[in-house]
Amino acid sequence: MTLLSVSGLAVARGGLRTLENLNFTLEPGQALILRGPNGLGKTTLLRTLAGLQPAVDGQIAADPDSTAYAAHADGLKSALTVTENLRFWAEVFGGDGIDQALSLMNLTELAARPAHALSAGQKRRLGLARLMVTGRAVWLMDEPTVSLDAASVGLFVQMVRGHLAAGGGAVIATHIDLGLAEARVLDLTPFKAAATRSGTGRAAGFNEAFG
Amino acid sequence: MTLLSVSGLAVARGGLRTLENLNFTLEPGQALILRGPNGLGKTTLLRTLAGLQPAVDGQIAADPDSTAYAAHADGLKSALTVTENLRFWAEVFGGDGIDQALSLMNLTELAARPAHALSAGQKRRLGLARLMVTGRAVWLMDEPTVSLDAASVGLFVQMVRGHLAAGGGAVIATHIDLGLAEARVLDLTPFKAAATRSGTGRAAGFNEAFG
Amino acid sequence: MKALLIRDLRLATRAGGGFGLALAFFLIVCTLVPFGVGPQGGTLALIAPGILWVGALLSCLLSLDRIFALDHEDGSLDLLATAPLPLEGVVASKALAHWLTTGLPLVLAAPVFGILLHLPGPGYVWLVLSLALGTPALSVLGAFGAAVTVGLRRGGLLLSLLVLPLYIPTLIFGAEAVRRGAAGLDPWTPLVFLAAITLAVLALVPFAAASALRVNLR
Amino acid sequence: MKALLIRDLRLATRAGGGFGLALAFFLIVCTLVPFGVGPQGGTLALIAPGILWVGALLSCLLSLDRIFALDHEDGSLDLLATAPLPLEGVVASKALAHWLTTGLPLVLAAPVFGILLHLPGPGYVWLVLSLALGTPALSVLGAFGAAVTVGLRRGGLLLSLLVLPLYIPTLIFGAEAVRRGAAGLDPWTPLVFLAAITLAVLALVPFAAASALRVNLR
Amino acid sequence: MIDLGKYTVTVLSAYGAGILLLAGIILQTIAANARARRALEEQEKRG
Amino acid sequence: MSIWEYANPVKFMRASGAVLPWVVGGAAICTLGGLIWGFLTPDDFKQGSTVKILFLHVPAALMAINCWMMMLVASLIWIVRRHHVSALAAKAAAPVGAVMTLIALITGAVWGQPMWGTWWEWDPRLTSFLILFLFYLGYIALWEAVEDPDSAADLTGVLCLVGSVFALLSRYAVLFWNQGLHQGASLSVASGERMSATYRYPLYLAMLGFFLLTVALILIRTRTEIRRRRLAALLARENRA
Ligand code: HEM
Ligand SMILES: Nc1ncnc2c1ncn2[C@@H]1O[C@H](COP(=O)(O)OP(=O)(O)OP(=O)(O)O)[C@@H](O)[C@H]1O
Ligand SMILES: Nc1ncnc2c1ncn2[C@@H]1O[C@H](COP(=O)(O)OP(=O)(O)OP(=O)(O)O)[C@@H](O)[C@H]1O
Ligand SMILES: [Mg+2]
Ligand SMILES: [Mg+2]
Repeated sequence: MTLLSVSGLAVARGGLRTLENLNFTLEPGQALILRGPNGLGKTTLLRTLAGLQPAVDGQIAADPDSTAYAAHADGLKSALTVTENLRFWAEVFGGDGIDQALSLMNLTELAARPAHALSAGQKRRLGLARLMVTGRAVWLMDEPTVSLDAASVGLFVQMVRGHLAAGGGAVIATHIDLGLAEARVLDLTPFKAAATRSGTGRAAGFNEAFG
Repeated sequence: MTLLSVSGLAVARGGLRTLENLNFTLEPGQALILRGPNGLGKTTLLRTLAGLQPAVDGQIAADPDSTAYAAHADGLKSALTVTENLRFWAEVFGGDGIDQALSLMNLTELAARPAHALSAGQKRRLGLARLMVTGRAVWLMDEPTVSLDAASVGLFVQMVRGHLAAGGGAVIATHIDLGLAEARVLDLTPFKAAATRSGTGRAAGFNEAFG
Repeated sequence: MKALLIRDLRLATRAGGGFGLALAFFLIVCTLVPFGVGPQGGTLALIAPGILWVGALLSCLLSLDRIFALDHEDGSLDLLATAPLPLEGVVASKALAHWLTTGLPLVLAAPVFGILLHLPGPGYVWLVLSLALGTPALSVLGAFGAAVTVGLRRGGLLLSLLVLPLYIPTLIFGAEAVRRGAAGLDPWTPLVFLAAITLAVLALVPFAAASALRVNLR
Repeated sequence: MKALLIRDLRLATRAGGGFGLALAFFLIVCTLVPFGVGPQGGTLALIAPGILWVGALLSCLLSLDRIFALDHEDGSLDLLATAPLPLEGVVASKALAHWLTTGLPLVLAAPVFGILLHLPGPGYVWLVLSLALGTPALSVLGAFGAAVTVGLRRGGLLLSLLVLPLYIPTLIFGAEAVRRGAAGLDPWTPLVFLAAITLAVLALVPFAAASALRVNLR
Repeated sequence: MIDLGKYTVTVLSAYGAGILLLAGIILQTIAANARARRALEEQEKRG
Repeated sequence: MSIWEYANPVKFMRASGAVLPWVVGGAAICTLGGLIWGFLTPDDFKQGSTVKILFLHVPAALMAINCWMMMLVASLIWIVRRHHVSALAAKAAAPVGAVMTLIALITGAVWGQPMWGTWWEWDPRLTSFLILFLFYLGYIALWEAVEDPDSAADLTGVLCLVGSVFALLSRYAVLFWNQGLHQGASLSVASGERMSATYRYPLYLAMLGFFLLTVALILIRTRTEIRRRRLAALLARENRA
């Protein structure tokens, strides 16, 4: 059973196509690492996969209730404590395993700390722990290791491995080397939207800006 | 002439000491890389050096008008274009060299784009280009390479080298390997504020929480 | 949805959450008006129903941008949109949280402010009743405005501009009911209209708000 | 400092910058009040000076949180604090930008709103004059309030709560001047007080605001 | 010139304001259109 | 060929370019003709020369409402069929409608001064016009504030729908409000039937003129918007490195 399968996908940002002709699938237990220079459209692709914006072209075949998205912003409420933040997302997604998520991301000691009193890396760890309590199969992660120190990156890799072992999948956009050797790497550079007549991008809508 | 010299410095965040007994100096042409696990107090230290918060103990000897700080947030106005953003900071700091900064950080093509239409990495490049137009000698940078791809990290290193060659100095908190071989690395872990009786931090003020 | 409601209520009562500030603003408007208008009891009594309603409306307005903007800034809104909750439910639960932390306190405290403005005796019942009937509509319409402006950088004033015209029917019937009640006339006709508007708003506007939210998350 | 002023004005006039929205809010307050109070010209004329001043004050208030909060959120405020500008200068230039984009349009447009509220004929001159004298104080006091609340998550309502009491003297003298002018009495005494308050505020409050800002940046 | 009687100011100011507003929107429309057309032509010429 | 073909921007530009000169010419002739003819009409026995304001006031008031109707229809078309041109037409109509509303308000206010002895009266009709003006302002401000053009079209479309319902609601609320306490300053001076031919024919001409003028303005503004969109698309293409 394929978790996610993409065919002929084109995505757009700000009215212009950024990536096109994307084809890939994600099987249970697989991780896919998206690479590509700044501004290529990784964030755009992940948002499209998460269902936050429509695809311009092509198909995304996935159970709409199977993806969990971790954006740049962690979606933490700074007035709530670490536990309260996690519990909220667990309840919304109907998942559980808060304690396990806390201990896996080494947050147990900070459990009662309000989120505004966390350092940048601690916040990020909490944002990643959120994925575990969603109970979703496909994790879509946009530069998850930003601000993490080496030890925390290790925790993160361990967490992803656990998820894969349990039959989940992960799509990770990142610029650094995670040390997740078994992951498939997809370099997005060849899929950059082709130029039409003059410029390099193609309009995505409004009759393709009149041809 | 020493750019920055720190002796017996202790810094605090949220009323608790995070680092103490710090001693180091920064000479012209030197770069200092701060390392340490998440939550150790790197951000706190940089903010203190920038003069945004007072030192709890010890001295910082530096010309107050010699430092430029680059925080996590880039201080960009999303409604203004790339050039307008840079020009503003150049005028405020009385520096110049906007065009040079743009071309060094590979932003020339994006010069007329409003900042909200930049990707994460492009924003960060603009935030770093800002340092160049301040004309300040000491650059204090908090995880400057977040979201940057490998090529952009190269640009950044080149920019720092140029600054050092011109007699400037740089203090960089980072978790990744920048490839700035000549930089001195300061691991902050040994300077973690010692635990007093029970907790892990020592209160910083109000008679040290009654001793 | 319950989790969302509970979280929003909890956030509102935490430090910096803004619970009670609507009330404080209401108090301030009711105090400022006598300073501006002059202290004559007669004039004040005449305008009290209107000022009380306008004050309630403005204080409701001032907290509207909290409904979605905070969640948008810290990214929770994106995450909520991918969560297994219908967006209409999100809107409804956020509007309810807004009403519980803003409208309800206003309803309960309004008689006190009525005294400040020399509201005539028979008006108090109708003041409370009309506010209780009308403020839910204010919260839901406000949620609609907040949904429309959520992506915009600091849409605060724009939000007011969009929402205030929508508040006019509610204001007219609400203030009219109090005025009639205070004058000893029959306040039921405007009250019935008020209730009808509120019901219609509660039934329909969340869908418009959810669709606006969907657009803004794109 | 000039650079800062120009940037703020430019930001205000860009899309989403909120220029003109204060005016729109003023218009809306002046329209809502008759809906609440009732359409009788006599009553309206009686309360017009007060309502006009309260309306100007509220619309000024609504845009206060833009003064520093936006800069704080995106980190520019930290950077400005380390820039070679005195923080007092930052405060002054931001207050000036706020006045130019909010207070000044209100002053110029106030007569039109006076018509809506049936302000009696002789009052118009004094309305414009008193607003011109009073609104700079509103902007500076607002900047102070914004500086005090800048670190707080969405301090909007708290800001109103802090600032409104500070506005009361200005409001009293301003509205009194218009009321006297409209009634054909001598408006100079309150006007002089108003001017004195504004001068004192302009001279002293920027320092208080700068020190509050310093604390909040820590 | 026609005699407008005691309402001269009223009628003239109404016509004045109305025509001024009309002229304003007309001129703004034409100017914006010309600006957009010129900019577009320039852009298309550049390729 | 269905009418929806004209929702294609290229076709629209061609078609609108062809009819525009005629519309503009007609608008110029009829508006100027109507206004001048109206200005030359004899004084009314009751209102004196102020009756001349009629020829500015009534056509503007009608167009103010018509523009909103047109925006409503265009928004619906956009929401249902997603034709960009209709969204842009709605955007183009808003400032025209707002100016028409403003003209009706100002001429009415100036007229009211001698007739009712007050610049402004909270009469139901005047009040609903003021509310309409507020809706126009909000609508325009929202178009200005949203950057992504398609999102802006969607959001303003929803606003237009909700706003229309509430504009209607307000109209009834206002009627209720001002008859409840106050003998509304009902001064519908000369209703259509009682109006003599002396005034009727120039009024008709002026109304036709204003209608054509509105159509011309909306067409031109829609063309402007289309060009802007195309320019933005071209620029974005060029900028995308
Ligand atoms: C600010 C003030 C005013 C506004 C917003 C306003 C609005 C309107 C509107 C919307 C109409 C068109 C209604 C229709 O044709 O069904 C209209 C028509 C008319 N108005 Fe006004 N009006 C104002 C003031 C006045 C004043 C002061 C007078 C004269 C004393 C006046 C006299 C008329 C007449 C004679 C008509 C056309 C006949 C009719 O439809 O009844 N209006 N006005
Ligand atoms: N509102 C906008 N209008 C026009 N272009 C935009 C807009 N927002 C983003 N872009 C452009 O879209 C492209 C894709 O952006 P995206 O954020 O997806 O890149 P990314 O691959 O995530 O880059 P990064 O590694 O820097 O995060 C970028 O070139 C960016 O400049
Ligand atoms: N408001 C606060 N109250 C109490 N403790 C706080 C507060 N803010 C931060 N802290 C704590 O202060 C410590 C230092 O934080 P700081 O942000 O300086 O860490 P850092 O070294 O920059 O970490 P990172 O690499 O994760 O960015 C952290 O342990 C953090 O949890
Ligand atoms: Mg990205
Ligand atoms: Mg840090």
